[in-house]
Amino acid sequence: MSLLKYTIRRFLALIPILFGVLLITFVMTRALPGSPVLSAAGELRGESQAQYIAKLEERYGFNQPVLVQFVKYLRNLFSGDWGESLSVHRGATVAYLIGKAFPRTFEITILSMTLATVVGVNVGIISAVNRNKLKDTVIRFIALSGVAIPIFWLGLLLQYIFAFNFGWLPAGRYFSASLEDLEIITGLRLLDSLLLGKLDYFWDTILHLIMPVFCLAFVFIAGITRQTRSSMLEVLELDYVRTARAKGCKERDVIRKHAFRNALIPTITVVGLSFAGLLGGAVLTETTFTLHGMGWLVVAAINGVDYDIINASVFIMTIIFVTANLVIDLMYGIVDPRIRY
Amino acid sequence: MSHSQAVENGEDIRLEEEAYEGALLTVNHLAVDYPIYGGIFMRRIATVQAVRDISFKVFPNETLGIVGESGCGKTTIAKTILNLVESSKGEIYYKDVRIDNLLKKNKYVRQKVQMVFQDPDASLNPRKKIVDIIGEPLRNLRGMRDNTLIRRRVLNLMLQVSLKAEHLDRFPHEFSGGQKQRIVIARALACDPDVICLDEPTSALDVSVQAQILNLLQDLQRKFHLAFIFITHDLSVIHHIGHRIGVMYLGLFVETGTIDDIFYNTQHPYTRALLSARPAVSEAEKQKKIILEGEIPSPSNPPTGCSFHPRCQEKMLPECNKESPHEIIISETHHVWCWKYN
Amino acid sequence: MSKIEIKQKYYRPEGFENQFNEILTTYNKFLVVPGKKDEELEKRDFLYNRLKSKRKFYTKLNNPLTKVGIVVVLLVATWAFFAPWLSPYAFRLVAVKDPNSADYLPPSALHLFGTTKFGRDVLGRLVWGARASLSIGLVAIVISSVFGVIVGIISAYYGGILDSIIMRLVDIIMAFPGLVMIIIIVSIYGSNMSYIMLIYGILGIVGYARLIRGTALQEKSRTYVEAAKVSGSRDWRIMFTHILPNCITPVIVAVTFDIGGIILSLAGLSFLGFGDPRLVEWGTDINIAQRQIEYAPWAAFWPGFAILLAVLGFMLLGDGLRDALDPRLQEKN
Amino acid sequence: MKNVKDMSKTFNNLDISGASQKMTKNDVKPLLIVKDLHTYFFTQEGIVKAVDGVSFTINHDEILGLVGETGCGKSVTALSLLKLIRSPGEIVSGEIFFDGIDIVEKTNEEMLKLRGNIMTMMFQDPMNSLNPVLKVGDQVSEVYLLHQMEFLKDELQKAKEKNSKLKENLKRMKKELKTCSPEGAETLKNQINAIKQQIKFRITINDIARREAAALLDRIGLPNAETIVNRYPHELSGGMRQRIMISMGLACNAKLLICDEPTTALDVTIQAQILDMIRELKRKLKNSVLFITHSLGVIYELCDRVAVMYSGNIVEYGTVQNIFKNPQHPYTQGLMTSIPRVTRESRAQELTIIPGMVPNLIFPPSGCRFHPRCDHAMVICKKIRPELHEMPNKVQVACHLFNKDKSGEEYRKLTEEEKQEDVL
Repeated sequence: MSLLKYTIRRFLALIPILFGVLLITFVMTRALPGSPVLSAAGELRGESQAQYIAKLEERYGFNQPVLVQFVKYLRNLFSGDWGESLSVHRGATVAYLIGKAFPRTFEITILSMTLATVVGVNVGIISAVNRNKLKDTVIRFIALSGVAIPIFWLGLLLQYIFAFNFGWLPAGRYFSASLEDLEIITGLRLLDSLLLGKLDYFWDTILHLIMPVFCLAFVFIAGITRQTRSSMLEVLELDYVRTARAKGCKERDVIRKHAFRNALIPTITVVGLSFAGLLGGAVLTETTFTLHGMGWLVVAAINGVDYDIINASVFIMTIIFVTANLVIDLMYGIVDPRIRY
Repeated sequence: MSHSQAVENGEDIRLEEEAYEGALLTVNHLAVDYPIYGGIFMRRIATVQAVRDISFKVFPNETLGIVGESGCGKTTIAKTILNLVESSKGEIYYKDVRIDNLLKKNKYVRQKVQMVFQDPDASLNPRKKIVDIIGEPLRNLRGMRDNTLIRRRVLNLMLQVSLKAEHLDRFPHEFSGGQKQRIVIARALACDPDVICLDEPTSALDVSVQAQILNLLQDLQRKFHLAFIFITHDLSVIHHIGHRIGVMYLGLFVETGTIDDIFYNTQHPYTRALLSARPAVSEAEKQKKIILEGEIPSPSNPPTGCSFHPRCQEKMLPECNKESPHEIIISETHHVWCWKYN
Repeated sequence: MSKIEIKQKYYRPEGFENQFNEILTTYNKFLVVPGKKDEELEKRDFLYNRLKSKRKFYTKLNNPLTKVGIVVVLLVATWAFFAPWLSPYAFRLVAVKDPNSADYLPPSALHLFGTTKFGRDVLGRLVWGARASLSIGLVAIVISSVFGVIVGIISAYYGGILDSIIMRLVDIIMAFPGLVMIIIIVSIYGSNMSYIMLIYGILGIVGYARLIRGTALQEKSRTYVEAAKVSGSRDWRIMFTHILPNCITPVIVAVTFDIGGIILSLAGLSFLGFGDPRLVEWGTDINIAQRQIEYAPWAAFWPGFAILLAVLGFMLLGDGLRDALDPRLQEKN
Repeated sequence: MKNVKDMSKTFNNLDISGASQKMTKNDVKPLLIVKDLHTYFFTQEGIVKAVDGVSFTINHDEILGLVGETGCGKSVTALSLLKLIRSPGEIVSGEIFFDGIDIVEKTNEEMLKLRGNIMTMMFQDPMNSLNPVLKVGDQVSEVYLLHQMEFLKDELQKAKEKNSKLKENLKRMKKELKTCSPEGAETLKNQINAIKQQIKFRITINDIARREAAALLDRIGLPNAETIVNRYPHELSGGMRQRIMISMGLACNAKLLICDEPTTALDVTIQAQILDMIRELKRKLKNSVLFITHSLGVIYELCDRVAVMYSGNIVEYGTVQNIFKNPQHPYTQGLMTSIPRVTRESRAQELTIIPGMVPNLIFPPSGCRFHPRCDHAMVICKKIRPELHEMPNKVQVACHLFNKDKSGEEYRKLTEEEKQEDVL
């Protein structure tokens, strides 16, 4: 089957998944205790509050059956209207809020995943080649600690050491309060500041990003290292590696040319899924460093029972996840010619 | 030894049955297709015709050899007889009972038709003890529940295939290839079968072990009047153990006959090539090599006409690549499918 | 050949009867009775075992990292089990409010690791906290592995429409962002300990179902399954006595890893403030102490360290188990 | 045949011509001498004595067969020759001289230059032995890149010169085009287009290597070699893959080709093709082959001499004709009689078998390793390991049966119980 047909088939298979996710999220949000309009009622008390709430519920259609609301929501969703925030940032549209939060998440994700992939793959290979030696044991131990460490705790430790104790780095947020007024071009602060040529903004953002990026990268380096190591070990035992040695290949070439590409396949999965997971928002890291990205947004929305934000962001996270899966499968085909669609 | 005593010792309990003279197993025009799925909606886009049209009979005390190269459908025949694969056409009879879609339900037929698989390593569950492996058919098909009785019967079977008593409680990985194959044979014998399909039982074994197994099989056949369907690609083995042979190519017989017919009165060009390609071990057996060009075509897209014609070195007739050849009867036992003899 | 001749040959193969009786009268009478053993046989077995080295599995586990893992897991389990004896303060004092002490005291002889909010002893909470983490982790893992294995094997064995439906459901649940989903559910049902156990357990089923389905599909195509069919085994028997034991190894490894994973995820949940507030739990401690990190770092440091230790223990153990159980690595050497 | 000519031509510049071959012919020294090789594997269960005192030689222009059952140490012997034994395995003692080079003393760096160049090895399973993610052409050309760099550089230089000449031509023609008449312009344009197609934008050494690889595959008789170099291994059939493995061995025209069961995974007809090909190539190239197999038939058809291995030792060693006509060692005799023969007379006879099974290599039987399965086992067999003795028909046999003086308690026949004493 051709690549195109395969992709189409996979996209068709996505429809029921996305629909299912939307439906489940929608029903679950409606089951959340409390009402988004409660906070909107603000200072009002007693009779007037009840009246006001009823009025709002009437306006947003919350008094209708869930399924009717769902159909209405679906219609709006596909016509581009993602709804508006009721409690997190009252009055703002969901599209605006996500448009503001997503680039931030994206920026951190790109930085930390690049770092994690480069370091993880290389360290994994080193570990596999020196199997069961001291180097390998140390790497394995560090990698396992990376998987086992609570990321928020690591963040707090770093904050305590570098921000409070030494005062070298800012403790949280994206930028210093004085440098907030950056024009938005792409939404990625690092890129924007470079495009505008404002190096002080650029440097400021970098300082703010060092700790969260390191935190995330540390955790993902661990995963990638472990996967690379184990698949590399497996590949190094295979017959064609022996053939390569019999040909007279140097050990370095055996690893780089013959073993590495074959060992890459399981690593792609780990990298891809971590990437997708991060794009959906690193809830814990963003909370620790008070970075207002996707993860922070969705938690705030759940706390504030903000229906539309929850729905939209879960929907986006799901789309990212399934697309990443699809891309991973397509990547397999590029790396491994045996896979044909 | 009385009946009850026999049962106690876990001996064969089939005392009152008559010896059967007719064909134990009859296969008529068997065809097996494997579907290939594809396209956007994963619909059936093609079929692999593993077996296209095969008919044969097996009698007691007899070994029928099915010979062919990999991918010609020989294993599929055995699996279809055992109902591990569904047939798309044709009938299979055990004695006069039609069994091609019955086997799953009928315990009796399962007892009577058994199978030995190619790779003894893979056909033993690595997590089970030998006593449980050989006792499995006894539990399932004979309904035996008493552990002591089962162990006794299993011990009996193991002695039949020259395994020792202390092997009862060991796991398969503790045995050598030959011993594993003996275990598999003992399992097949557990319920006194009439017919055993042997799917390349010796191809995974060394020469000296192969000889042990072949002798064992011959002994067992003599002892229990078994009928064997012996599937192999090794002509010397089938020459030694077989009585009748069918040579297969791409899901069809190209030549059937007795050992004498096939080996010393070869008719079909493919059989001739197969015979000559077999490496000889003495001057007496050495033949002029016929080196066939190319490889076996894919069974999902067999050549038109005689499926052997693209590699045939004797093709002479225009029909060869147009129509598949008819069955030509050379003698009562010797049949060949080739346009040369039309 | 007359029928009588055939019968004679058939039922009394030459030499066999004698051979059989002889063996029966010597030591084999013990063999046919399950569980009994003969002295001479045992001698032979001993010689035999000298060859195959039964200790293989244990020697595989004999790796420094794995040993550390085992020790840590035992340590945490001891804390959890003997918490009332090991904790310097009673549950009431560390769970609610210690009237004799002040908030955020630095480490001292009285409070080895200092105190946290409401004057509660950090060390005491550390010891008691192991209970919550371990019990939630264990219960959840039992739920998810048992049901996951059943669902996965059925799905793999029967295939077809049933498999498609199950796998689509799995896809949907897998596609959800995990932590967000748990937070939403916790918000709906309230953060009760038993609910949290159930949520983790049920969501985990999906992963195990997929894991075991993968290996079961491979095992299903192995010859011994066909051999079992030929031996007349029914479907359920093939699934649970033939296929299951052969694909349980990755589940054992995954269980070890996942206990660690659940403890970690639970800590994250409590850190975000969605944990059970009545529970003494490490994540909650960090949540409480994070605002005081600048002034009382010990209050956040120790619970985090405990999480790291417990999770790392399970991960090290899982890693060691995987090396020891992985057949691909085992066949080499 | 055109192919033959081509081959000898190209191999001339690879320094293996008929002339140099003749010179070595006069030299009676064998190509490979293996003396008392011991290769052990130090595993957790114990020391696996996979190869325990193996000696043999391979002459120039000869095929030596190494035959034995599974686990008798054939493959380990072959891997030892290339020093490809990996941890926990180790060559414990012994000497390997290849063309005067002491292999055992060589460091790994030095071995890199020998492997794939003057001695090469092909493995049993061609599916797993070829890298699935690299194109066939890349895998074959890698051998050139590793060992024939000088040759490739020369070729590259030539190709570049040709390219620049073509470019000059093109420039000249373009100039002419401006001045010439309309009729002539038409033909000139065609010529220019033709040249344009020949000019390569950039020629790298990889291109040259790939071109050589395609040429090699073509010589070996693979149809459509040009397209096959751009295929992946999984797209080829088993026979083709095995041919590609052979071609990798021939790329540098190695003096010694070690074939580790190359036909075991193949069908009989394909096996016949491959054997035919090895025979042909050997005839043309006059290199030596160490052919490892468990099939006596293949040995008989292909080899000049044969060494029969049993449990890490060579038990019989001599020319194929002599050994197959008159096997001396009880094990070889047993092997010979356990093969079913295809003759009318042999059908009626039952196969004589070797009882028992191959011993465990961690605790091998004392003395002669075959004694527990041997019909002629004597007391001495249990105590002393027999050395290879030259027999009257030039066959070397390791067996106490052929000792001159066979009197005394030492030569009493063993009973069954005594034989099985230390066997588990």
